Amino acid sequence: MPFTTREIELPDPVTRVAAADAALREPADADIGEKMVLNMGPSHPATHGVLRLILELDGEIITKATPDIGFLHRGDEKIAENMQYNQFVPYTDRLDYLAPLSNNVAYALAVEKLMAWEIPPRGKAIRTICCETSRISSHLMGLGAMALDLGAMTVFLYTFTEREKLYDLFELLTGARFTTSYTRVGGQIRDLPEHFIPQLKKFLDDFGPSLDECDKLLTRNRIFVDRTKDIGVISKERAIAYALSGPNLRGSGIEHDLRHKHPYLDYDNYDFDVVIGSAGDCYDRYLVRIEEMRQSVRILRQVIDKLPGGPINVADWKNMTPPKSRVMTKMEELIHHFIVVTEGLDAPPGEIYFAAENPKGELGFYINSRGGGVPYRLKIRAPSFVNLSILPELLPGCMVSDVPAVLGSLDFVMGECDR
Amino acid sequence: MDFAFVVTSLLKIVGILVVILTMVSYAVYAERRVSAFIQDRLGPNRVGPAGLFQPIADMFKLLLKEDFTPRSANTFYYWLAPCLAVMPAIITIAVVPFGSTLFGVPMVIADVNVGILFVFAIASLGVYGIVIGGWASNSKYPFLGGIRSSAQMLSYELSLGLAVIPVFLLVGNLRLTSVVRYQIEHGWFIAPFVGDWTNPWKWLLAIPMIISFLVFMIAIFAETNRLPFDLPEAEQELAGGYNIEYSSMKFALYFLGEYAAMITGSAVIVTLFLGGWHFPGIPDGSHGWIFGLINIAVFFAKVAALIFIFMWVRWTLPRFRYDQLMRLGWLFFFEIALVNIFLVAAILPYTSRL
Amino acid sequence: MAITVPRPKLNWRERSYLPAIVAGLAITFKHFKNMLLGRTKVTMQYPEQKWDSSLPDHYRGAPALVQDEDGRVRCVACQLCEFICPPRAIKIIPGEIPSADRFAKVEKYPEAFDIDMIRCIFCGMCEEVCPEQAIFLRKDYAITGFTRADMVHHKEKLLEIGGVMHGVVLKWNEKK
Amino acid sequence: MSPFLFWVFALMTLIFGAAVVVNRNPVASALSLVVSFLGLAALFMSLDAFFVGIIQVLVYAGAVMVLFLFIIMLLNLQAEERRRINWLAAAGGIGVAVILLVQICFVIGDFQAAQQTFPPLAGSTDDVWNIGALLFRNYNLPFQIVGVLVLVATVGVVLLSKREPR
Amino acid sequence: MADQTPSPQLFNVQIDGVWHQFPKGTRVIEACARVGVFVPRYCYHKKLSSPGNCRMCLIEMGFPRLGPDRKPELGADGKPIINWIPRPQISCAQDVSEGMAVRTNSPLVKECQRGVMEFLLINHPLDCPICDQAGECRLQEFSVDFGNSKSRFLENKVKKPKNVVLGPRVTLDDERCILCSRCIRFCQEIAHDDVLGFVDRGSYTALTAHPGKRLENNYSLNTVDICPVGALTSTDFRFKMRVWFLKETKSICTSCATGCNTIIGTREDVIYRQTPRENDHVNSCWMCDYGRLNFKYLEAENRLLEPQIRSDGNLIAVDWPMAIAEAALQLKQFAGHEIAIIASGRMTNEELWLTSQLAKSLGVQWIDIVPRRGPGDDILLSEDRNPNTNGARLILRPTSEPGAKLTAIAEAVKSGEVKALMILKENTMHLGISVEQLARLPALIAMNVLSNEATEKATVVLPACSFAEKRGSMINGKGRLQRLNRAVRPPGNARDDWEILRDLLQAVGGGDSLSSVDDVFRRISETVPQFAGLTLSKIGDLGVHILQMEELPTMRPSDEENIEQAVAIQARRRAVRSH
Repeated sequence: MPFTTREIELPDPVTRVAAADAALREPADADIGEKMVLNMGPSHPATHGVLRLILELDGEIITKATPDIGFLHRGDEKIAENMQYNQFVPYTDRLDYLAPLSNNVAYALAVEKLMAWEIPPRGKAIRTICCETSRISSHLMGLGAMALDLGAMTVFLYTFTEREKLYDLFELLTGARFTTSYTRVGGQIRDLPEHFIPQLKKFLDDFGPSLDECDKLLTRNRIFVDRTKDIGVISKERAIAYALSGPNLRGSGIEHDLRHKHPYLDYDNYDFDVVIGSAGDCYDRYLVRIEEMRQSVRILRQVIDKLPGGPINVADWKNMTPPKSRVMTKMEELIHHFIVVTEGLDAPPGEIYFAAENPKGELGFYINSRGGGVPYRLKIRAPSFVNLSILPELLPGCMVSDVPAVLGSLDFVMGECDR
Repeated sequence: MDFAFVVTSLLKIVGILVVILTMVSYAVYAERRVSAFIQDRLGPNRVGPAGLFQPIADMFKLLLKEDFTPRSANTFYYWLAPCLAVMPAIITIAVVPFGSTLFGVPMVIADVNVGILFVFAIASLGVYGIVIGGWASNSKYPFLGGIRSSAQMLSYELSLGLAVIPVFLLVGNLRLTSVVRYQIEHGWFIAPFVGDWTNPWKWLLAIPMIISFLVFMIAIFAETNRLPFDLPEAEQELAGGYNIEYSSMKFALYFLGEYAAMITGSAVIVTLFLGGWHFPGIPDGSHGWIFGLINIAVFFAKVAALIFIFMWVRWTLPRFRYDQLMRLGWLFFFEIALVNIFLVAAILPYTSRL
Repeated sequence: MAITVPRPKLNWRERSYLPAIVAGLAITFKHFKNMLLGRTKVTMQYPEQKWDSSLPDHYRGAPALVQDEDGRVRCVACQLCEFICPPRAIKIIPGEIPSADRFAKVEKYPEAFDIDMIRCIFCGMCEEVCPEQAIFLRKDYAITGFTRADMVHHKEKLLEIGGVMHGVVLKWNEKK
Repeated sequence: MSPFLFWVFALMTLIFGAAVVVNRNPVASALSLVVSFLGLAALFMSLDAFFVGIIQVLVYAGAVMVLFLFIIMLLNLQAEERRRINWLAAAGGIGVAVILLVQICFVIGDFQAAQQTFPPLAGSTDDVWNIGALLFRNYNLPFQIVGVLVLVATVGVVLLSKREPR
Repeated sequence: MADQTPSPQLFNVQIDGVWHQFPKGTRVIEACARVGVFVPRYCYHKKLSSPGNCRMCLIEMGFPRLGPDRKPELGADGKPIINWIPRPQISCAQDVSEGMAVRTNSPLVKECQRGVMEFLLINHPLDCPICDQAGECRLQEFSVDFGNSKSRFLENKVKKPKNVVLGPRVTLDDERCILCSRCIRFCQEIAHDDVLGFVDRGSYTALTAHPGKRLENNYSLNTVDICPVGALTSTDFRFKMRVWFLKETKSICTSCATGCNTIIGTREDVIYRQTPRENDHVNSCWMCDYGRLNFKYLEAENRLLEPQIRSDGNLIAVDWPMAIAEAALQLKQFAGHEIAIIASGRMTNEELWLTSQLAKSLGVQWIDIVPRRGPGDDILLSEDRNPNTNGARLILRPTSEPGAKLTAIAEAVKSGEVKALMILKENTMHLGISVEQLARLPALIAMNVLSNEATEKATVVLPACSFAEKRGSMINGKGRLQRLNRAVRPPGNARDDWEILRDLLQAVGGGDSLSSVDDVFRRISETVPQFAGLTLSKIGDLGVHILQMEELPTMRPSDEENIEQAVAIQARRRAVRSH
């Protein structure tokens, strides 16, 4: 295909904003008199943070939905351009703040791809544990929040209790429950603590029954089924067209999982199934999440069984801070520590994109490096942002009461969407 | 007018008001504790022993909060609505017999001959509080809540009315004291065969009576806006519905109204189906004032048990959708209640045989 | 391998709502009962009970300056932590140790060392980059204050939180 | 029933009845009507007609007016604009009303029964039972016919209001 | 390339496999630098002689293999075959020669660099956390770029004196010294004050001042600049701020007419240090201590922060519009001959131009600048301590030499002929106008950075900016137009001088459409012929020579000569030693 440049006419920002504003105000139909515009959010219990939906209602039926985002915009991508690669790790905690560990891992893997590093097997196994535990934690939250949105608050508390147990594990591993900041480019801040594996095993053993309890409260409950079945149906084609990812894509019956399609870490060594749905409605997305948790448990058990020994970090002493004991006593190490801290990584120029299968979907980092310790441009492909893009198509035709169900089943996090 | 009658009536009114208001505030506390226990939490346990002073703290908190009236609200109706929400719920209790007799005085404030109709009539006024509140707030979420509430209450009032007809077919009287007296003689309406074990017709009668009980109870759930029927305030959809724009004591009145409605609803259920103040083996107040007190205690114990069920259900189930709720009310409960009446009517002629 | 999740079809009994409601009520009642009998222990009664004993050694609580066994404030104001701190919460004013001081050979010390705990995100990078083992994140999580100024931990406060750290390398002792 | 309470409820009924007409805001009108109904119910009860009174509250105040409100709110009716009063028409209206009132006074003055005091009802009378007996014994056929008519009307309304499927 | 250089002789040199041409006399290390190959070095400094004692710049060197015919043998690819010298050579003390081949990244070179680095570090103290050089330390940089990352050294390090006070402004840490001798050579060759030297032998060699001498010449801080490690530190800058926090602003020194090019290191509106910036037309790589430390007054106690006007005998702080309006009102009360303006040679061209416009619109004849002189030296420090005397000459166009009218102005003030006096960035005490006389003036408008006797008696006080807080241009004593850049924001309500003057000008009814200092410069370039065709941004970092004056002072020997002399001396010494 010959490469041709196409001229795109972009109106200046002022005109664009004015046009968007006018489009918001413009009556969509002639019979606007019968319709009511309902502003849902940015602070509304069902919008999981600060999503704003401008709903046009005909009675209780939605005729038009316009999502309005950006209430949690922090300019993370711009911030990244002004700090070293490792300094940005705490900022990744705050993307999908329900799965900070897997954000850390995805970011570290992205920068490592730029550095052309491969971390040792034990490091990979630890990262797999991070990813899967945070997947369980995120799905527990998603599941609980969806139930909460449909009025079943108790399920939310039950999943929260389980999540707390995971947070104890995270605390043991990273020293923090929520903002883990666990990985660094080329490894992680510390090896698995002594009691971590037994505690993880204990969690995995206890987790099944608890999950079954939630399952029993909801899955075959007709009230719940009525609220979710055939609500918010996303067809395969639309799911692909809107570039959905994660459980929302698989709920529509598309077998796409980056852990399978482009195995990173050592996911190809573990045996697990990609869970897909068939109808693409809220119910399917709910079922997929429950089953994915079971698959994560399966992966975790395998990781525990196969856990290799050895180092956890890349052995590049020019780019990694040396161990503290040597920094305190040896000249070369002290110098390298100083230079690595003040100048950051010696990253090569170039650009990379790396995506990981995060609980919410494909979390991608595009890094454009001009060399040195600071990225020239860092773009985050946030799954929640992309997943939410289908809302204007998905919501019309639903009732107001279906909005929480649909939003709950999409399981998004505004921290990531607005970043 | 008889002076003694006035005095005893006043005493009863004051007494029941104190009890009901205390129960309401402790129902809020109980709700929080029960929900907490169901959810593996502890609930309020800091204010006073086991958190028992929490309602007082809540009251002070709500009293001291800023009482905010939105500028666009219709002020008069905005202020009126919370009062309308509380009043009917409390007035209803006037005709409910909450005990047998104490020192020869019947433990019912007004034993009118159309007792149950009175209950329905006053309860049906309860919807005004919500509808007016939703309308007067001049805001979209309360408005949606108000509309939902008016439709929902109307729909379930039908089932409510139809569900009690079997009771009155049996009793032949709308007076609530007669209902209780009938149950003392013939067994509670959820088990109307007591005392007449050998009559299979009466056993058969139990089936429609239990259906009646269930329909009535579910309708009361709907009437009191309790989950799974709490659509007018649906936290996750309407973010609180009709009471969004209310704060401070006005919000507290709504809260009070909801719990008062729940208590009077339970009291009516107890009276209609669970034998009122009667408990097998405990004689009534004519055998001594101590038994009169015990009768009252039994009544409130039953009410408390029902309230627990209210809470238990609330913290277990998800919420219906608006159209599902309406369909359920009109296509399911309405029909069932109707069929149930015919069923009872068909069985009734045979019960007195044998 | 992909598995498609089965979508349960509700039978007529389940369509009458009752089984799920009854099962649900049973589950919630079980929890209620277990809480009532004190079998479930989830909540921690915070000020009386504390999680402290369960905190891992590397818990990332309040950042603090430590002294060593000799009583020397280990910080030499190299300002690496100030440099790396992602939210820019640390502010150091370095100074020279007067020659009469016991530790004059170390030459440099932090005249002022402020951590703005409103900005601090407890990421632990200061501890990670400190080349003197002087700043540690301690198991101190109850950080309160009435004003913004209260929430700035000055050197004295940081040293108070930090206390004495044993087992660190005493490299300055080799100095003349 | 003391005459005092009679006057209170009678005035309440009348004043709020007038308020229904005078009020510009449809919701206020509807609510005035509810209060008027309540006064009327109280008057019924003062005549020991508990059933009718209660039914007045239950059906009219509790159900019909809620429906009215529902409709008013759904249609989002705003307060009526103040119009210029057509004095001629107003005067005519008042004239007709006065003539009617005078007429009623004459008729009642001539009606013998109205001049006697009613004997008190027997305390044991159960008006529910009375009404039931009357309806189902004396007027059973008209009652059934009315029932069927109402049913037909309901079905008709449902049919008429059913929208064409889009 | 070749035709640009007048040098007739070009040598072909192969660097890392690529052939280049360099003029005769180019040092190998410079030749490598010119083609973008950096060779690490410690002792070598391009403005100093090359002792070749650090061994960091080791390279592999070779020459073409000569056949029997004394012609280079050609390999299969048609290129000469190189005979590599088996031992590595230092590249700093070697000039290029015909056919020379250099390898800077061969395994041998890398091994040598690693080895040298390791040796340099074995006795180096673990001082990075307290060392001011960290962040701009060659030792750190080369250790990471060329050295090992793991230490093999287990023994105890040699202890040497620390915190040695070499002079009033320089502190030495002998442990950190890597004995490169740059400082010693600087003192000998540039500052002509031979005070430093090495004592002891082997591992115990230490830098010290000669007995009874101190490093106290006016150029001592240059040794700190050229010290590749943290051995020599500025007592003033010591422990103040880490260099990686400093924002570097290119500017010029305004302490004398030389106008040395500088870098101002600031952090969050505080100046921490000034270092020289290389400009071979002005100051080479050096700068005097006097100018370098002359920035402390910016944070002085008596800094003027708020515009003030006199009301009921007291100065009260007001906002800017009010102060400007008051000043304009006072000026407009008097005729042009009743007003005198004392401007300053420390003002930028733009400010001077605005002052001249102000004088023109008020009809002022009494206008002059205050000359300021001090002892100069034959290295950098000029006798004229006003940085912009030449600018004042060009822009104010005084009929006589600057300062000639001052006595007359003073007399006029005393006699009461002058009723309104504007003092811009100067103190009148030097002119013989007493405080009492100032106090008697009905209008005294003082614009300054710090408060002084004049501002205390002023009727309007206008707080202005110092050299580091503003942008503008100046012409140095040799006629080079150079640019000041803003490094910090002015404190309080102090305002850019040109804005104050512009507002004042507009308030008395002149001056329009001047929205930036660039606009002012554009006006100057339209009116003053020497500025024609220039804009403020066109001046560039190194300045433009606009006056027909000799640039380098004749008294000063050029660096090249100096170096050649030093090289000759060293060669003689070596010759003596080798005997």
